[in-house]
Amino acid sequence: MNGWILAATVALGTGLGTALWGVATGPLRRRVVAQNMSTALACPALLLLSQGYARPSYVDLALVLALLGPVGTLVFARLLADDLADDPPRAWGVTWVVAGFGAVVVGAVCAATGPSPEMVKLLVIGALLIGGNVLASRALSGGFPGAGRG
Amino acid sequence: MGVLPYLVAAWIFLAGCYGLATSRNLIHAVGCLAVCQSATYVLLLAVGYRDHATAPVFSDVQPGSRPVVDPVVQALTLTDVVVGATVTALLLALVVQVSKRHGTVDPDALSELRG
Amino acid sequence: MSRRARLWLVAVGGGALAALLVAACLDLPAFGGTRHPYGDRAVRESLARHTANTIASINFDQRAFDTLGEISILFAAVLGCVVLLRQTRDEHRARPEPEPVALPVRRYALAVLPVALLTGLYVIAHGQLSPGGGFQGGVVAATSLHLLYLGADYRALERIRPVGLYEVGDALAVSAYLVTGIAGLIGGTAFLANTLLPYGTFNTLSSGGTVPLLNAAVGMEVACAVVVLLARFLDQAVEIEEGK
Amino acid sequence: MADAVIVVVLLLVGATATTAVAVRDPERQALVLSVLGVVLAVLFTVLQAPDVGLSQLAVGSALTPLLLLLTVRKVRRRAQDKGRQE
Repeated sequence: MNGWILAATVALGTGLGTALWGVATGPLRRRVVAQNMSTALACPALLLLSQGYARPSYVDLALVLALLGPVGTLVFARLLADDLADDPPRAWGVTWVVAGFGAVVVGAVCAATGPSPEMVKLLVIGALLIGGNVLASRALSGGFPGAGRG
Repeated sequence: MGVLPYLVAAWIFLAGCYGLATSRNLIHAVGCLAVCQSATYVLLLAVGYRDHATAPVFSDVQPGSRPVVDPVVQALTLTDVVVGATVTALLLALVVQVSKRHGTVDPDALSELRG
Repeated sequence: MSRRARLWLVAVGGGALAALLVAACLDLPAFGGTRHPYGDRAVRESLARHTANTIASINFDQRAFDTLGEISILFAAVLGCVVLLRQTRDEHRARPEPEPVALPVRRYALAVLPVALLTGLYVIAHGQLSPGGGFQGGVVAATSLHLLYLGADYRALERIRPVGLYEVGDALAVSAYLVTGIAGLIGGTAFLANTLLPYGTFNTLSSGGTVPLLNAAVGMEVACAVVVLLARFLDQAVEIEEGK
Repeated sequence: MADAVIVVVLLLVGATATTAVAVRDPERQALVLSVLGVVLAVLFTVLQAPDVGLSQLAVGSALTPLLLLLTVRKVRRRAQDKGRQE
């Protein structure tokens, strides 16, 4: 076991553990935020694992998750808009903390990779991950203002 | 370690079965079936795992340089994940039909309707 | 059966099943063992046919017949959904009103859609090299189209998604898979045997003989199937209403 | 020690699956199932099956929740229509 995998283990154990707790209990607004956090945390963890196993091809998983994770959250934001409209989630603190974690991980993995085509891919993943995550939080807190009609 | 992954797979399967049997909503029951399906994935991949091995995908490693895990079970699981999702969709379509015909998705209420 | 009786039945049956499962688990070869005879042979065979991704080689070459079974299940499931979710006589269509979407969400959806579509195609195209393939890439590509529903509105999705075309595409892809199989038969070997095309250079896009062809056919089938499925569900959830 | 990550993720999968069964409301269950999809994908990655992980991500993160929620919406809309007619 190397440092990358250790970091991934800690991130998964604490981060996803907390996300699971959040998604299992509490009001709906907390659950959707926890769901969004779970994808936003798993994506950096996949990058760490890819680096830890020395397999650049595993990065594709992180790419797909960075793309589809926010799409999944948009699904909930759109179809649960009626329920969320009365009691919108406000969780910008958590969002920025998780986004910062993603940025740190992407930076570290980029530094370990060095300038190469792979690094460009990593930067794209980083941009998609952070942009998608922040946008998904925005969509949850009133992204569909006409809720209740469609 | 030894048998932990197998026991986790058995646990997931039994939990899913319990949910199926006690469900009060057919949509929830379909979700429980998806949980049961995931137990089979965990079991198959656990059977194929080899310690300190890597994936048998040779686009970025030299063949023979590292031990690899069993690809056969992975191929089985891979197709089933996607096909399982469409079967879930079929079951959900059935639930929509049931709700149209009987106006409820509670299995207990359904059996009262019939009997 | 009353609820209580059923719970008892589940408890007894589940208990027995749990005991059997645990007994079976204790007898399985220990997790992480080194003996994988099938796996070793599959890897050797895949390398002999210049396919870098062994899993793609198993799915589309060594066990291609099994995959034919899988895509038939997929096809049948989609067919079942189309039949079950059709519009019945006592229902009518109501045009859904366009739903207002916050500007950043709309911009994000429209910007990410092409990226996701491209990623889906990339995952399909690299199936025989790196992790990925028709099954995964097809789902990614089909899901990405529905960003239009999520981020813009339902009518925009309808404009770029003539469902009939995708139904034809689904059937065509299954036929393409069959035709590739029969071509092997005509070529003098066996159904779906990977002997027609040269194996090519290891670890390039055109390596693996018929593997890329079958992979592309499956990718197209899965993508069309998911689009058709979601179209039916969206129809039911958004458009179709009860009564005349 | 090298297996610590596998043990951690396995326990997460077990816990998430149990939660997915225990949460009875279909909408909230869809949220847990989406988390289960992601956790399973991570498990498949640490079991060195990236192909399967990719498959699970593609299906579990967006497709299954979308199907479940559309069904919930349809069933609920029917119930509302009925209520209005009566």
